[in-house]
Amino acid sequence: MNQLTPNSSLMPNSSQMIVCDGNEAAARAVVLARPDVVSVFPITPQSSLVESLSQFVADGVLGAELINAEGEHSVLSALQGACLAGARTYTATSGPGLAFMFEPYVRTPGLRLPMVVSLVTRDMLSPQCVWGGQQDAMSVRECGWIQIYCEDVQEVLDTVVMAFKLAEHKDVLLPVNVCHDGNYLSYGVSRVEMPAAGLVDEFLGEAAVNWHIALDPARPMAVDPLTGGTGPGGAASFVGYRKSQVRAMANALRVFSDIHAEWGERFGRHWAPLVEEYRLDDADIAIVTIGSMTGAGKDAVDAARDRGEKVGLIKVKMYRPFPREAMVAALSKVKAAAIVDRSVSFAWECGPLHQDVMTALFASPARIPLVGCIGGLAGADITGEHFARVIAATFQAAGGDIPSSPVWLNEHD
Amino acid sequence: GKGALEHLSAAARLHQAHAAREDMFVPGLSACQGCNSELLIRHTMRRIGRDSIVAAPPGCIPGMGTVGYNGQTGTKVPIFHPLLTNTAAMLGGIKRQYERKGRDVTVVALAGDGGAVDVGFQSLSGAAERGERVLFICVDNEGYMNTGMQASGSTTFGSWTSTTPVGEVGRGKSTDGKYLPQLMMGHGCAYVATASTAFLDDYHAKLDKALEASRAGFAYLHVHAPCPTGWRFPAAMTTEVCRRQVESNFVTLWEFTPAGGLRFTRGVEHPRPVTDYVRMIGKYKHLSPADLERIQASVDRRVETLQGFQRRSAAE
Amino acid sequence: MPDPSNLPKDLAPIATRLSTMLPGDWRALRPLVDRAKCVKCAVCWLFCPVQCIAEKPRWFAADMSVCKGCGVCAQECPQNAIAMVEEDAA
Amino acid sequence: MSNEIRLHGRGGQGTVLAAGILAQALAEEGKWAIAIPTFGFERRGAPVSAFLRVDDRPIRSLTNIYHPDVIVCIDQTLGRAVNIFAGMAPGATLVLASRKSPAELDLPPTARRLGLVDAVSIAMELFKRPITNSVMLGALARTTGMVSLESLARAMEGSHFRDAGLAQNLEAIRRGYDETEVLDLKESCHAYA
Repeated sequence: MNQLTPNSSLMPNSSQMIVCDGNEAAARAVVLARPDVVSVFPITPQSSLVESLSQFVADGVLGAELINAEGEHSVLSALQGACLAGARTYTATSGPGLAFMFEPYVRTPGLRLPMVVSLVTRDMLSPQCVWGGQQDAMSVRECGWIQIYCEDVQEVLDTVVMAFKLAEHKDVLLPVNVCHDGNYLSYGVSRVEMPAAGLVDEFLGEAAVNWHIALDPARPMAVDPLTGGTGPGGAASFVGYRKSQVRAMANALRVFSDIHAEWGERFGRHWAPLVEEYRLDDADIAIVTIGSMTGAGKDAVDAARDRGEKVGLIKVKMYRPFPREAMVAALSKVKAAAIVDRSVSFAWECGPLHQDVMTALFASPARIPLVGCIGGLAGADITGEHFARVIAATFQAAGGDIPSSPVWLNEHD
Repeated sequence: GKGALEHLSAAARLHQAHAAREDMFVPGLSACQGCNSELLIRHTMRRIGRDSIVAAPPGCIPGMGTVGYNGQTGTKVPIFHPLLTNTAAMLGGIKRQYERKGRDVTVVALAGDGGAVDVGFQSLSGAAERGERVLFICVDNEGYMNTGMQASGSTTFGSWTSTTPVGEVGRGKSTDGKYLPQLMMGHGCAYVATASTAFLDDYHAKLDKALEASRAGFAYLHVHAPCPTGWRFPAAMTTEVCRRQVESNFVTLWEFTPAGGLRFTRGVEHPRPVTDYVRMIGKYKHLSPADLERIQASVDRRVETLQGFQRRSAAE
Repeated sequence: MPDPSNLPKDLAPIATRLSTMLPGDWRALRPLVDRAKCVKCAVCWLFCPVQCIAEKPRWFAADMSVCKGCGVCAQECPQNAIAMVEEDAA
Repeated sequence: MSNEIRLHGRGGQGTVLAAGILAQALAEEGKWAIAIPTFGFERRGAPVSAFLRVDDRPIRSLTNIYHPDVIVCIDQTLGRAVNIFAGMAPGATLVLASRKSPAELDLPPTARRLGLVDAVSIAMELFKRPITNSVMLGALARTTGMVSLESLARAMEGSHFRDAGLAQNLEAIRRGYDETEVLDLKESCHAYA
């Protein structure tokens, strides 16, 4: 969109209204977070994000070391090195770029490196495709990264800043993916409020280094020596590190909630950290959404309410770790729910979010019927009309007519 | 061996200069008997010293216990396992952050040929292009010797390896190895040089230059490292094999800077026949006279190519 | 300088203890230096892969707790002052 | 008030940029707007479109627009390549770049208002190239009254235009505004279309 010329007004003393797309919002959040090292490689639909970052560096607005790497694999590798030397780091990627990044990607959580990486979500090849969809991010949902999904441009901006605080918290110390949907959020332009730089500085504080594991001649150590095997203590040692990682993931639920509460106090915007409940308290059924489809879903809920139908919505913000208690609490208020996925789980003939909700529901006393819906693949639109069909199918499910396979929302579009 | 006679004074001089320096590795590394890589890294890190960070991608160098396991390490300076694929990029990230903090730290890769020539090449190429201020040392033993002697992109024509075996049909590797030092010269690195552990005075001089060059840009050292275990020759012969590689022009010693171009640091004019070298090595024992002619021809061709670079450099 | 003491120790694997393993027991053959022939040229020190050769007042000798018995020193010695002898021999 | 606008043009003419500047200008006036480009490869010369939704309160739906109230076409030849009127809401407003008279245009019968401007001639005079996006923002302001020239100018100043480029584009907006002919379309108007 209109690339607002970066200038000193980027770092104001008070908050400021600007108009930009989600990619630029993420880049401006990065400016506010003052990372030490940023490494970039462009890929659709992320490119304008790293173009903005590069321009901010060129203009002196972002005082980070910029590494224009020759591919995503090196992007993440350079950031691993920088992290181990004590840097606050950031990058962004998408789809095939994420796939190419996979080897260092799976290693990052085990090294407990607190980096923030935006995923501008895109459907995975093949069919060959350059459009939005969450298949890329969902494909790495079991790698040990924290995953957060945003609803709109403002939430992208606020969440990228908050993600640094989450990643660096001593009870977490894990890498964080902030996901925003390719196309609808990457290029979608809207009005957002930029928090004051000084207030963000107070909020984030000094970059917290994982100084337990570091490469510094002042404190020589071997980083990530071979661990495990069947030698004496090997198994116990490996299990200890894995348990610590799993515990840190669980801690992220609490820590992210605290961070959101603080954000709300300081900046006046109160986002739901784990799941958001919308018009749910007296609802008969709910639709569960994730990402940029949520706004249209809320409008569809309002339209249903206008028709006299008691519909609510549950938006998933934190997806990894999965907020199962919050999800069960929300689902316990309704008689049936639809889960709208923007990707598929090949193993379970449903969406991955659907699979997670099913698993969470196992712990719930009320096993309500679930309707699986899959829409928005490869940039397809999920409109009010689509949500009206979702709602109708969910009322039918509440009445006992539960579809055994997914409802493909864009099947005839 | 009489071959060492010409280096008598060099040995004494290097001993005087380096023996009192601290060995940055523990005495007990589990490299094979006669391991050339162990020799090379001990000399290297003695020279570089404590203010350094070492990356050892998967291969013999971490395999001998430098990085360590289950809480114990073999190295006195910070050391880590990068991936086989990302050593140069990761070192670049480390260096950038130290430069940002205003600290002078030498970051050095002790990589095998796999981490440089094969899957590590993209990362190496990108870091060289960006001029990351790191020292990348490739210890080239022409294959994956740590994991059972599989072939790499650096494995030379005719070599027996466990993935280019000799049988009724197969006659070892059917293509030439990739000559990485020439490719690195094409990147315009601040410094590129080849080296051999039989010529350690030459190596130490190049290491000094590479360290200096790495303050301004990417420095690359390619050390030819015959492997007694994987190549099938007696451990005691390691240094003699290295020497014979150079004396036959199978390995040439040269250095490159963008300003000075390519310069041989040891003459290539009167080589021994390449068979003098090849006959020492078990991995070549199946080769036919025609195979040996092909090896001699490709050795001659490479020398001519490098001489061409040198002539152009001298003319400029 | 950041302080790791407030961080848990189980964050990620690190190694700070130096390995005490010594490979002297790998040897089948050991270098025997003929002190009369040694001229202290340092060639053995230069090429010893484990760098276990130490300078004595009149000669160079290997540290037997470290020497793996590869025989490079004997092969390279310009004076032929080093012989590889069986480890079990007297 | 809610308006759904669709902009049409060709790659290289600044259609998506125009939607962004319009969103910025509307925000300057305290409104809420979202602009979403259609998702394709914006090759120079290929048809491009963008959606803009504007409201007095925050907008939640991040979706495409299928039944626009306002259609803006910044390229006078595009009608040959795509149906720029597809899905048009009844009673819609059209803002078109054209040298033709209203009678020569094949307009949908349910359109109720037309802004017409010879944008290419203005652009050629100002830029020596047929870059019509700024002219058409002026034409949109004149035809619909939904945004002021001052807000458009402020939005333009905040965009990536600088110095001479900025002055030219501000002039383009002003001339687009001044030189747009606005007509209320009656049924009879279409009889001879």
